[in-house]
Amino acid sequence: MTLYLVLLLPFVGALGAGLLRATARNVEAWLAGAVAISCAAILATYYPDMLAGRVVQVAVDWLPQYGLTFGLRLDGYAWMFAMLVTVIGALVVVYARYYMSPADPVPRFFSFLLAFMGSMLGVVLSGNLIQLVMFWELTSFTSFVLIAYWYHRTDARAGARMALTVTAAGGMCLLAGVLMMGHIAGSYDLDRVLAAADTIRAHSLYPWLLTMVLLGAFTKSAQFPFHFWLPRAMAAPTPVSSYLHSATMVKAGVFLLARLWPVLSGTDLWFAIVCSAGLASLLVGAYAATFQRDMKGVLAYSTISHLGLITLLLGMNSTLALVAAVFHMLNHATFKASLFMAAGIVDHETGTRDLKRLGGLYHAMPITATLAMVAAAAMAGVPLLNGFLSKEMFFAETMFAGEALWLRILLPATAILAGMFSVAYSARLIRQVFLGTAPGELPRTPHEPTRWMLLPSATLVLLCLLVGVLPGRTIGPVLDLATRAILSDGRMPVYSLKVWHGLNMPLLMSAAAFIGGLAIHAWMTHLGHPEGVLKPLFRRFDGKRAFSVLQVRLIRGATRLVNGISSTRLQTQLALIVVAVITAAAVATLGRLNLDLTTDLAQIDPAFALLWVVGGACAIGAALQAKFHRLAALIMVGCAGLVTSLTFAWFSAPDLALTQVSVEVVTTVLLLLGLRWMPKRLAMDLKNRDTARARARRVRDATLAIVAGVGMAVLAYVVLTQPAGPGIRDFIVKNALPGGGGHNIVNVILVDFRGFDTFGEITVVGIVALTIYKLLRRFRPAPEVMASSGQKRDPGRELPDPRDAVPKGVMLVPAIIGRLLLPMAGVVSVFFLLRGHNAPGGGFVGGLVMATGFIAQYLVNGTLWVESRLRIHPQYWIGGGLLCAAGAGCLAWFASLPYMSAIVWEPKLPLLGKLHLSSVLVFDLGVYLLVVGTTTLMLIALAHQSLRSHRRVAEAEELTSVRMVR
Amino acid sequence: MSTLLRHLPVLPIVLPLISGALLLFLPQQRTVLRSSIALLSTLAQVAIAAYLLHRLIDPQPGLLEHGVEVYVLGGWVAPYGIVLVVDRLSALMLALNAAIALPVHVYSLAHWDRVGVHYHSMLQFLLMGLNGAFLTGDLFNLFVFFEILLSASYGLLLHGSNAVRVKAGLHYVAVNLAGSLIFLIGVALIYGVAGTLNMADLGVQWAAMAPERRSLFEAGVGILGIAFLIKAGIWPLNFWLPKTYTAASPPVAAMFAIMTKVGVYALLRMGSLLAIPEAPAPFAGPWLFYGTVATMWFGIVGMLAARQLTRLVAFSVIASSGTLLAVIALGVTSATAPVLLYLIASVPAGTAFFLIAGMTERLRVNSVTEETRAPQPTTYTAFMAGEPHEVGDNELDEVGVAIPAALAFLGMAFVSCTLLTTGMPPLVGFMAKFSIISALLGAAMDQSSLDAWLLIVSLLAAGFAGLIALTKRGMRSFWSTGRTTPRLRFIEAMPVAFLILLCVTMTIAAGPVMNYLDSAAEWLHEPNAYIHAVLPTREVSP
Amino acid sequence: MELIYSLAVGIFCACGVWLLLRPRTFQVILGLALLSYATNLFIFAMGRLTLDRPPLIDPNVVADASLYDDPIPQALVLTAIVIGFATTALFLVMLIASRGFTGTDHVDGVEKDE
Amino acid sequence: MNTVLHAAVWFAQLCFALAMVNAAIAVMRGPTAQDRVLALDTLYINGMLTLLLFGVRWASFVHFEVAMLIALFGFVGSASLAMFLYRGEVIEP
Amino acid sequence: MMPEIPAWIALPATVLLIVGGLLTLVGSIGLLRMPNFFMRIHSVSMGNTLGVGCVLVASMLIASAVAHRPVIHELLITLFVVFTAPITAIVLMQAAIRRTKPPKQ
Amino acid sequence: MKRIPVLLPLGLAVLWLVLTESLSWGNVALGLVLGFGMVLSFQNLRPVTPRFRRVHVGFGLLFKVLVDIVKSNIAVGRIVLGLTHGREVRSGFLDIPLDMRDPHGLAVLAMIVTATPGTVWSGLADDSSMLRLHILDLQDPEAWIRTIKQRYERPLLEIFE
Ligand code: NA
Ligand code: NA
Repeated sequence: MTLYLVLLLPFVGALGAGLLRATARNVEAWLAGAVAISCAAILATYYPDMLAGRVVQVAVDWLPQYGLTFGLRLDGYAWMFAMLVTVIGALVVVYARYYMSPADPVPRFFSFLLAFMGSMLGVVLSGNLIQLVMFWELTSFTSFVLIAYWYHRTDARAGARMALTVTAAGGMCLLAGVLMMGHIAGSYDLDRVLAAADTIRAHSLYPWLLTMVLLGAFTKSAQFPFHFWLPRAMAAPTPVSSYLHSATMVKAGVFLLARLWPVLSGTDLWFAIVCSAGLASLLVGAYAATFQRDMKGVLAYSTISHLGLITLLLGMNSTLALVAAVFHMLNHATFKASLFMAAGIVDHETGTRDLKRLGGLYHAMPITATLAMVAAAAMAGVPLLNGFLSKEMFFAETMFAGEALWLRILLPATAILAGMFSVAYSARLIRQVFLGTAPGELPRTPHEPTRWMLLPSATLVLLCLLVGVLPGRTIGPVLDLATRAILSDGRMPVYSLKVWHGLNMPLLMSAAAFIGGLAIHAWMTHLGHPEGVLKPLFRRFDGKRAFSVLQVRLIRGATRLVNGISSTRLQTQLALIVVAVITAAAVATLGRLNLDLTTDLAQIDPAFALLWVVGGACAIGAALQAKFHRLAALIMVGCAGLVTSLTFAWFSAPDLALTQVSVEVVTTVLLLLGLRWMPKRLAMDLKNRDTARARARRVRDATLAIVAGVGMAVLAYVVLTQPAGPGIRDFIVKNALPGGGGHNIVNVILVDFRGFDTFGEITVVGIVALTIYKLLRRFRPAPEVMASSGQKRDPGRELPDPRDAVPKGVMLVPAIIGRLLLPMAGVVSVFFLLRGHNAPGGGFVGGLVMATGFIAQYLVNGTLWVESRLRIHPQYWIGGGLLCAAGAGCLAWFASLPYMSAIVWEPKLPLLGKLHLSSVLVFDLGVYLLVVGTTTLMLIALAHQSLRSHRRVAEAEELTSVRMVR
Repeated sequence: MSTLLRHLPVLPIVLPLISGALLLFLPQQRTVLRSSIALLSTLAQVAIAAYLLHRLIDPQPGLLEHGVEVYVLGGWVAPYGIVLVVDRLSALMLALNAAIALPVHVYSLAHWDRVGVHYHSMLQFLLMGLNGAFLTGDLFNLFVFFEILLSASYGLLLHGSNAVRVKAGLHYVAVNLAGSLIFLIGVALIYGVAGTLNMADLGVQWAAMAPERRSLFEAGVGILGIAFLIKAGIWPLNFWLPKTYTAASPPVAAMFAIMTKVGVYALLRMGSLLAIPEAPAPFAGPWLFYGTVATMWFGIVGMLAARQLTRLVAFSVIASSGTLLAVIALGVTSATAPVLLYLIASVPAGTAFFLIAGMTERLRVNSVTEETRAPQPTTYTAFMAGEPHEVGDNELDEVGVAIPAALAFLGMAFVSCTLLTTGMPPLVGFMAKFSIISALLGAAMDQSSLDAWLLIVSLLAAGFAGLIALTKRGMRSFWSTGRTTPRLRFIEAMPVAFLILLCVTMTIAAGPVMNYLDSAAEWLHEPNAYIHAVLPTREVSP
Repeated sequence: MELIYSLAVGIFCACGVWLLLRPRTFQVILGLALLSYATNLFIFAMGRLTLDRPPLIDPNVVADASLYDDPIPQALVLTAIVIGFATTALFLVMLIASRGFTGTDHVDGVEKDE
Repeated sequence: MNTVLHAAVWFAQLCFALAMVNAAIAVMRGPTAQDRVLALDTLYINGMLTLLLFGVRWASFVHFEVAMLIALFGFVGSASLAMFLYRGEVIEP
Repeated sequence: MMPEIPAWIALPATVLLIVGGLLTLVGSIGLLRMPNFFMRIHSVSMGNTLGVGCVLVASMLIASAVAHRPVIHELLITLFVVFTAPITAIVLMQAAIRRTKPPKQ
Repeated sequence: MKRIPVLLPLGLAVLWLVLTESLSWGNVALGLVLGFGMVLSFQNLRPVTPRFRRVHVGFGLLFKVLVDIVKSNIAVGRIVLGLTHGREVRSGFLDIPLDMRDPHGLAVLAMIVTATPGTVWSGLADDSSMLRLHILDLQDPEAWIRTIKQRYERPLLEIFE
């Protein structure tokens, strides 16, 4: 279980570091360092297990249904990599403590660094491939925030984003590949996948999954053609570069290739893809590194090149090459991290990393220079340093990689060429920075940094030396256990780690590379370090540029696409909805319905036909007039509503007719109240009416309308001429009186069988009324409408004084009669409310009648007059109605019945006889109250706008003038 | 207490109604009292939903016969009356609703509840509508609850009305009114053919329906499906969605994150009940699948094109709807549980994202344009009880403690939401996406279904595109130079933290969560138990 | 009668759809009104058409479904009418508010060519 | 006797239907807005009469309430239209 | 379905229905035939008054015969029509006057 | 101190009884409660209440109005159908000076005028001293003025003032 600590500590540390104060630089560093060293120490305790070839595994179920466990799996290879991550991590922490400026917010830095360390350890130690992918993506995110640490810099932001985009995309591909692999293997468990290697290679999807996995690995390891993000990531603080972009994160790709080597390698496809990518990266990286001006640029490209070398080795399908690859992973980590640290020191001390501005630093900082020289030598492959050993193994492998002749020539030749460039850029780096003299003033006067800053670099250089001189004693066992862990038993190759193998072909190749490299360097010095001659060619295939162009195009294209496939027009949206509905209905019914029109014609009642001549004419008239003659259209819609309610009455639905009529009246008033605020529209402004587009749109809409109408008519007719099935109506009809206690079945349904619908329906009405009120409170009428209020139309007319008992003149008689109507409406409304259960009526109609009574008062008396004499608090009516209805439902609880069960109470009173009280009546009362409240609220709040305009005429005129000025 | 327990299923509907109605009696000036009542109601809903969910995690045999609890409203058994049905899916949706309602509610207490009147009532009514839509077992009653939640959403959308909100609101209302009419036509046609409205009974009737009536029924179901799809935001019926969500005030938009999922829920429920072997469910079909994949892509492309964080999140809501529907439409049974996980991961993420967007908007220098400025409210003293003036969108009162690490918190929250929305590791969004793809791979590889491959590719691409879009937007919000240090109140930060913690919890407890979802999915694909529980008196065809 | 009734539904629906697709807010609201009439008539039609059989129980006659018009669609229509009324009111207020804010009665809040 | 009565009902119904057609034509034709309002009012009255006829025709008086409601509040629609024409406001301040 | 109505009720009812129908029809014809609004409003009130009255009396007769008791609630309709008709008529007339002759300055 | 109205509540109670068609004690009580309840709750909206003096005059008036309605219906019907024997119909406005000031009396006059086809109420002076009617067949203005004043205004004055 202690193994979990290795993973847990960095994340806990990250959290702790994040919470510390911004000035706590030392505490932060101590914390981070302690975490790294503790992890390394814990790992070290497993060394005996590793030597014995044991695999330490811990796992808990996470999403067992989908084969996801959270587990750690420590074998030799993972151990080696984890040690690399933690040890270099510790060194980087020490280095960073002195590198970071006091102005930098260090908590963020160390927090992210530790989180990255944890993620990287997660990748390395995952025993489940899905879990591995999770940590893989986490390294992308943590590296993203680390690169963008100085986010105020444009290059940092852009570099971070590019890195994230490329590596996260790779991660997606990796996920896809891993999923396929897991599906074939039947598990995502690494051991099971390794065991199913043959099945996977034989599966028809192998090319696909291989491609996906390789995309993941290549993007992470910055392999050609995805290498471009790495140089841009150099905008990160140097400790980050030295840790992530040389030693650890970029290694994740090659780590994975080696990890899955037994599963995926061994095929021609593997050889072709991996070797080409490796070879291309090797050459491109080495060549580009030679012509960089930035120190970190040189290192970045050289990293690409060295990772290419590792990839190439992994692609060779040979176990010996695998050993060389693993060996070079370690070697590259040590010398490259050390070189980055040196670059950081130079930058830190001089204020620049530009090779053209630097020079002669050996005098100012001899220790730094020495360390850098040794590390660079290791990078160039100078004997007695670790780089030499692995490179020699590489040269040896190139000769036996392929059977084909061209391969046996091409590979060694390219290896030598790459080796030459490698020597050249190493030499150039040292020479340009530390030797000679500086061409001009440096931003800062350089001197040796503190010992603590040199210590990490020195440690790494020491390691280079030790390994280079005594490979068998130092790195030998580790390399052995790591490779053994990768390969299954019995495939372990025979190799020897010695400095001197005798005068053989690899040594000659090394020598050739060395001499060639120095020659290139000399030639370049002679030319004054030109830009790469191949640079124009490169620009063509420049991934970096392609990336940014792609990104811009992507956004632009997306915007264009979204605008193209969506619309801001309501009409388009509604037309699409209509089309969708028509299509849905047509798909189901076309050719499957039988229409029989003949039987019906005989029984047509001429009066009904005439009624619908009226209805149809009014509807069509409304459709044609709604634009220019709104009032006429409104009247016609009112007629259509009347015809509808007569139709309901005709076909045995008195309740519907009643409701429709009362709603119709209120709706007419409502729409009229709104009409006042609409702009005047004259038939003359026809400017766009007859353009071709407008005509086409009208044709389209007319077609849609006709198709929809015909469709609906057909559906209605087919249903009408089919006999009704039994359904639930029998039960309802039979139980309405005995069970529901009412003669009016519709009302029994409304308040009892389906009372919950009514309950919801009144809530809707209440909500809408409150919404209308909300909206009207903030109403802003258009200025010109304000100006054209009724008062303006009738100059000289004074508004009636609210204190007058009766209005003068014309409105006298309407007022007198109208006022009498209110108590009458009250009585009629109670009548409807109380009888609803047994005859047409009910709370809704009753409420509407009462509300219409109120509205009639406003109509004949004016707002001010009514409100000076009567306070209606509609929200109390609404609230009361809702509570009443809800409470009626709750009454059933006291009788231990479900909500909304009807409860009847029949007390006997003297004189009056038996009273019939029922929770249903209370419910209907709630409906009544609510309808009164909502209807008055809607209409009166709307009517109040005239009051507002009346009050604010002056304000509006001012506003108009302001608008005109603008 | 035992009485209340027996009536538990109806409480998520009645409770918010009663509290919302009670609030109408309290003057707007009693801010504290009003907020307390509303908050109590929301908390109670959380408790009820949690209890209902808890009961179904491991149902005791006595209490819930088949893991389905039926509440017979008014004592009229189905199919004659309306019943509420608590099964694993509806309990899950209830809990999800409560889980986002609480943080949204708390968030709005900081400022937004005073931007217009009747905010708390509206929110309670919205919750009532949502809860009802998830609970009801009756098709027409579903319509009614849709109307409740829609009308409450109109009110909330127009909360603190200004030109932008009114303009967007007009389209939103128009589209939804059309949608409601379509819903009605569909329900009517279904009733006209089947003679019943209970959803379980419809399943029974559909299974036994005479062939000559099938086409009409299918037409009804198809029309109904369009209504659901409009709500779910399927392309090309969703052009209203981005502008609506962008215009709404942040807590309202946050609440809207679940509204599209109501449409998805309805489709899932109806699809489950109407899926019989004799005839293919009318909801399924290749056109639906391609439409939903198009929706996914529309959402993705929209995310890339969006210039505003809220708009981007709105498109991500579309993408998530598309994802859900696409997986459902593909009809891979084993993917149902994962897609439910995706649902419960994406909704809190969307909610949190809208809340964060509300806070990051403040990072930018406040620019009040004519469009976004609200006119001065009037009071109707003569006719309404007196109400105080509302505060504007941008009038933050400076009372309250600004937390120091505001930017860091917002950044972390943003990253978490990005991970959740895009399905990147390590949060539950990834687990959902991974398990969906894992299930789809089965279909893709074993049945060599091209559609499944298409969906897998779309899912991966969606995550990636979302990442690109969100990184761009996040960098602009957090790493731009022209921003002010935000004032962030604890009461605003807490809800976001709660939502993210919820997702983290789900991530850690993915196994148990998936167990629950697995059983929910199993019940969904085996609707006979549901039908048996709802219709004790009816014979169910085997 | 069924034929006339169906035609009626169709005409209302067609006029409603036509108006719904028009660019002016007032046209749209009238379209919605006509469409809701069409919808209500359509729902009502699902109970089939009967003359002189209002669903009011005569206690002297044994209750039998064939004696009465199907009451369920009637109840549904009632709910639909009420909700339709409320939403029409809301849409009306929305459109005058939109007109107030934008200065135009175009549904998109800006004058576009139609 | 019922036959005669039925014929009368049928005749009256036709008359009212024709009257409604006339009113509808007037609504369409106008020419002025007040003409349309007047026609709407007529239509309402004729509708009310038709409803009363249903009562006679089927000897069932369930439609009486609808007719009564039209009688009581049918005027509100046309009156508010008239107010709108008269003052430009349906409800004055 | 209608039970058998005694002739002494059916006969007057028949006459009233025919007269009422004709009056209303004639009134509505006036709506189309009269040359201006001020004349149309008179013709329409034919249906509003005597037309309604005839049908109401007929309805009362039949209802009373069917229910075997005097049914008088049709009187309420008369009451309401008489009450409310002036409101519309007065306001509409004012509107017409204003809209026909522009008000003098 | 306002006096409690009696007549209107009673009238409303009657309205209730006619509506419900039941004369049980309970219903009568309910009708009375409703009548008084409604009138009292909306009392403020009816600041002017009528004072009835000689109600019985009303019956005579009612009879006269009924006769006039039938007569004028016939007259207007002829005009509509063009059965005027070639006589040209001249319609026009007619101003009638009024003695009645009581608003309720004027309201009843308006009802009568509206109920009889051929006359429409077209205006009232601010001080109610002059009534303007529109008359369909304005042959003899003096006769019209006489009819209105004698047949209708006088009985109304008797009832209301
Ligand atoms: Na029917
Ligand atoms: Na008259």
